[in-house]
Amino acid sequence: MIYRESGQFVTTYGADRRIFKLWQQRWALYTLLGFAFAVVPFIGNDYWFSAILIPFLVLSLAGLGLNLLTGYAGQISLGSAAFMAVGAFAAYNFQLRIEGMPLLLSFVLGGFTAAMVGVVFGLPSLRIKGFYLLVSTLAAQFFVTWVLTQFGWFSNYNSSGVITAPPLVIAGYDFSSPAGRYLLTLGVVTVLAFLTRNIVRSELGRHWMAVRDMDTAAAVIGIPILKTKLLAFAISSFLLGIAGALWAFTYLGTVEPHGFDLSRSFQILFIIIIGGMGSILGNFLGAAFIVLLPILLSNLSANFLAGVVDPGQLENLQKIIFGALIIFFLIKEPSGLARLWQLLRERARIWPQRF
Amino acid sequence: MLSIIKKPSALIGAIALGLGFLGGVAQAANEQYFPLQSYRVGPYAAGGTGFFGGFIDYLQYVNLKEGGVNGVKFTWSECETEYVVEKGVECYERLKKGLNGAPAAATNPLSVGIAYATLDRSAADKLPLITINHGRTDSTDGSVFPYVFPLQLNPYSEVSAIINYIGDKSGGLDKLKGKKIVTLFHGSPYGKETNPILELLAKKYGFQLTLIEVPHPGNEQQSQWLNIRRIKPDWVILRGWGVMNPVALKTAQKTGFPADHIIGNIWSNSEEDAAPAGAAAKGFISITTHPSGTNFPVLQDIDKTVIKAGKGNLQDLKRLGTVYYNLGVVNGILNVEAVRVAQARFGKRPLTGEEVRWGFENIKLDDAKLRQLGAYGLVQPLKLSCSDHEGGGAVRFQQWDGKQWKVISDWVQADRKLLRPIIEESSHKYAKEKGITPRDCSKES
Amino acid sequence: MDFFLEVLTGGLLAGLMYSLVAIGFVLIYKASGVFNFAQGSMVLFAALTFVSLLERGVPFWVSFAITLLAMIVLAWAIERIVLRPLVNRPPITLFMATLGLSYIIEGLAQALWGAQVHGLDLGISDEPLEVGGMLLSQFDLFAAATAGALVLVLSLLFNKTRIGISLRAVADDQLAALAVGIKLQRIWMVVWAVAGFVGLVAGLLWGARLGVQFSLSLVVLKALPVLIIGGFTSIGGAIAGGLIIGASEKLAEVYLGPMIGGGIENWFPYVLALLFLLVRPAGIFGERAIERV
Amino acid sequence: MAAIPLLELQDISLSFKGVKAINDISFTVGQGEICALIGPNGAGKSSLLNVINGVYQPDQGVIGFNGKSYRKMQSHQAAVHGIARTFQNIALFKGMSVLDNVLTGRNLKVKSSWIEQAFNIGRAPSDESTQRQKAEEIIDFLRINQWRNSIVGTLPYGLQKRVELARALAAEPRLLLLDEPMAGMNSEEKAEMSSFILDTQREFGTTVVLIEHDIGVVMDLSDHVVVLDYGKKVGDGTPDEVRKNPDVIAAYLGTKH
Repeated sequence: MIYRESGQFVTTYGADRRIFKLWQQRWALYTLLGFAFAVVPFIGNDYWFSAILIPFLVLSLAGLGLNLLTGYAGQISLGSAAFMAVGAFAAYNFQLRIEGMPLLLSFVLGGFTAAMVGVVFGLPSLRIKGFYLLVSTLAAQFFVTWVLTQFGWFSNYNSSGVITAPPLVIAGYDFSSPAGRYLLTLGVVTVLAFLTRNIVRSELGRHWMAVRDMDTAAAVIGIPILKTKLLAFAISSFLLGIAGALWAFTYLGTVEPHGFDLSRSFQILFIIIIGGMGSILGNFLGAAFIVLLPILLSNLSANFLAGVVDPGQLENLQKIIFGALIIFFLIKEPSGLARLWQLLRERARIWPQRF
Repeated sequence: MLSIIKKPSALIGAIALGLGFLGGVAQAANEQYFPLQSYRVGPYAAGGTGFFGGFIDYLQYVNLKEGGVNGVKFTWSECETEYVVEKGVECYERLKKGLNGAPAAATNPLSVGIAYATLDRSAADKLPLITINHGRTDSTDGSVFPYVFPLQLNPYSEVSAIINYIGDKSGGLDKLKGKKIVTLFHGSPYGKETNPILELLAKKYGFQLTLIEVPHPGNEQQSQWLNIRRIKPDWVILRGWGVMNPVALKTAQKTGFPADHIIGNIWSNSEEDAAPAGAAAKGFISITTHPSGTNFPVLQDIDKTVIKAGKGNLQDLKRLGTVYYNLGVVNGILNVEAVRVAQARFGKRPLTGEEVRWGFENIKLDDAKLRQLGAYGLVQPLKLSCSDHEGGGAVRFQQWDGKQWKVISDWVQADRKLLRPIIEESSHKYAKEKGITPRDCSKES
Repeated sequence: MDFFLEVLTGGLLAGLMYSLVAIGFVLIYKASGVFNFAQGSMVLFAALTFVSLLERGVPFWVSFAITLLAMIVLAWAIERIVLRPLVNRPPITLFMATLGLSYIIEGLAQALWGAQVHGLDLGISDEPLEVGGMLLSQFDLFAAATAGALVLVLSLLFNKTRIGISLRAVADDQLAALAVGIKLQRIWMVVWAVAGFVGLVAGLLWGARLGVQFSLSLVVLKALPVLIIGGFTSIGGAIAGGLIIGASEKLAEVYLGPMIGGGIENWFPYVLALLFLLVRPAGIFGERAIERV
Repeated sequence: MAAIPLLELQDISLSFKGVKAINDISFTVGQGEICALIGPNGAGKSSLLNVINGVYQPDQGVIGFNGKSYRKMQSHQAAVHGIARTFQNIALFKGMSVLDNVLTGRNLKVKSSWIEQAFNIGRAPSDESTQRQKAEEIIDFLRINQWRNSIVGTLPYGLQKRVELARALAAEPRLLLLDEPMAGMNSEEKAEMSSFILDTQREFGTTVVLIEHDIGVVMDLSDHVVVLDYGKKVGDGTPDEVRKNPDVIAAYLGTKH
């Protein structure tokens, strides 16, 4: 038995609400976090920070944002990238136009701006439902990129229409090295993930799920539908906005509005489908999957299949694999990797017995 | 459903194998390495296969013909980006360290998005970023962007040269007064980039300019061309991208606008832009920094030493001499010359990125040198410096005869003096945002 | 005024091109309740297969037949592998499955035929016609006629044939249709195959307009607002929606564009569709279901 | 029969696309009584419940509740006034656990804001414990403890009906509307459900309006019966009165259900 549960009883409702009721699980989480904060910065190299860990963290956060809206509140959206763009461009402008604006505050303000835009495009959700709502989010997707390209003010009249990360300095510490950018991203994502976890397990989270599962019944028991939906849009867009700012500032450094196009929205949707809708952990698993699979395939081919398989065909293959996996998960395990992980853990609890 | 995780050890093994090859073993190889962020699939695959095919063939050619530069052979490896920014970044980070001890010379992504995303990294890693014929206009100012090289032609020079050509056709720049010119541009930062310059030129020469946007991807242009028909312009400048180009030509035909009064820019000038429009493309004019075809000694030599020997990179040999292939060859020539120049100063050995950067800044290709390279007429005379990372700023004009491009002009020079202050204004703004102190170019040797 | 009419006609004709893609959607939605995002990829797949065969020297009609066969095989595979295991799942799941499907089809198309850009000449000249001072495109007129013929054929298929009648029964009430012994799976396969055929026709016409290349699959984005305005379940609605979207987006681009900065064709149809929805939440031709609790 | 009316319907009419579903119905329900709505299928019983708690808005008529009159009721407003209900086809939140479903029933009693909950500060921790305690009481009351953490969608039908009742009770309603709470149950389960309803009325003083087809159960359970047929009221009174009403016999009982 890997887990020993005997002797651990919950005695208060507060303790019963914990995500990890066993001390082993809590301990594992703290160890993981400690490792990520204190050890990884010293053992990682540029490649790991810049090409794997930072995009993984940022995409996890974006997945988290969309998951609130789609996985918890049941409102499907194809406009995630637009809200990321709003966050990125807003954070850039706050940083640029207000002298001495602290970096973290500009992230938060970027998030708030995205939240406001999210609420505007969420307003139609009261009257229209399901696929029809796609129209609203797609309108957001196309309209936001159009505005950001059309009006030079947003990119400070840059001739190439791009925005560039400001110096990443917080309280005198420079975070612009790869390890620094990683730590900054990790810190922001960790804090937001904890807050989000609190929200989904609180009253608001229950409202979202109620609206998702049956909105008529939710209205009947007194849940204010519009407020609940709009809060879902707002908080989801807030997280996406911060993810966008991180994407621009800590990951790429320079971005154009085109970097937040429809295919990015799809990518984020795939993260939550593969990772697991209505799960916090799922976003991290899904993002890891979507970041690692292409790298894995391309490395394997570069090292073993070089000259055997045309690299172009390999990319086609990868596309097919992605599509097939999405369908596979939808058919076999709609709750995604998060559910598989849970099953694995339950096996570990009773191991070596089978049941 | 648990079956996919039944063998966790196998999965972990696969991951370790997949990710394990990141470091690379250091050996003292006498080779210079080019990391290639190529793209051979996806929407822009046609451009990628041509460009990287030409680039690789030229490197191979130098290896076979001369045994590399001063005995230092070239080596390269490809990493597929699919024109996707994150993949480009991942490839950059994976390949920047060099290969088996051979240091990386420069990166050549041929993608605006990837170039932007690796711009900061290039400076931090001291690895030149070559954005031939494209990229940030203000990176022309090498004092602010020491590691970025928009070689030959930046976007501003493009339009300036086109206007000069139109002036030429009209019998002098003073004859431009009162002419009507429409610019049809792709609805993206790239498409909009040159609008202020066009406006400036319109004011200067007194022609009537109308800017019309085509939203991405541009597969529907009915309203734009009806508008053009109403304006009845003398010339249409097409600043297109991808599918927008053939659709523009087809719609022009549909609305009765003659193709030989449409001038395509640098991303509207390939076979892939004209051919899908079929007969509608006949007569279409575009700029190019290099003629297509194989009528140059260097290309014939590549055909002989590399391709005929079965060592070519192209799968489809028909693409030899196409616009993208030749661009790849030109790009190869410029990269190799930079290495050659740098070796002359730093020694006949594999060079670091920083040393190659110096080489780029000191490239000087005059007619004699170009003849020696077998590239006279293919590459324009080019002289780079610390403050000028573009160098040339000239284009030739070509016309589509229904099957291929025919060059119809000599080199037409952009008005670079006019553009320089605007470029500097932009680069200084960037320097201020980023807290960069520009280099003092008078002190560079 | 002439100019206005010209833009209007151009828009209406372009709108019919959107309708062509939208009709494929409607068929599938009607029969299986699936919002098929992969319709665009099917258009790409069909056009790419057709043009690649043509370039290898296969005669026009033979290529057409082979491509149609390929679309039928594709439909069969989709029904077997994707739809059948997902019976009775929420519509949103099915929608996401079609997203995955679109990836598979795009990857497959390019793996089979490569990523080159192909020109496609259907032999229809596109010299403009002057009619009363107005410019008309021969090609667009041909495309409009094709769309009309297609609608005619489809309505004959649905109203006169056995399979059509069972299809309407399925669209009306799946359970009742099952109860009277209609084989749901067969109906689905037929419908996806017919949608594949519509995709092929749309692919040829769009391919001739744009060249056959990857961005063909993006026409799906033009078809979405058409569907929203027309309603998901009505072929007539798809035509009307196409006309409305085509005309209004062209007029907006020409008359509204210069005021706010041009290039608005990407989002304008969506905003228009959104406004429509706020007034009529189920589209013009769709009927709003009464929620029973 | 209790004297003070809690619910008073006056001349309610409702139509769908021109078809009258409810035609000019009026009746009152007294404080603390159990009132049964009966009538054949399509008589308009569910529609009437939907009007009372604002799922449908009537074309005409006035709803009086707790001494106040409303021309139209919104469902949220109805919940705020203390009207809770269950549904004919079970409208639980299928993806959530039993406990979470019951907790949603208490949503109007939650005092802390979502920001407090996100940071787990201010009123949030004590609030959550209070709600949890109340929810547990209801869970005990309806004896569904052992399924507390099960996902509702996985439970059998009969249990789901009970969970739905629990969710409605968690709101501490003044008026409880039950739409066929015993549909599809065997006699043992029906007896159990009946006793829950009676206990609810006795213990919490809740007024109940329910729809039920099993006449035996109705007669045993209710203080007051209203009979509908084709959208019209055909009978109104105590079970005994209704049983003897010739119109009712003709319209409903006469068909020997």
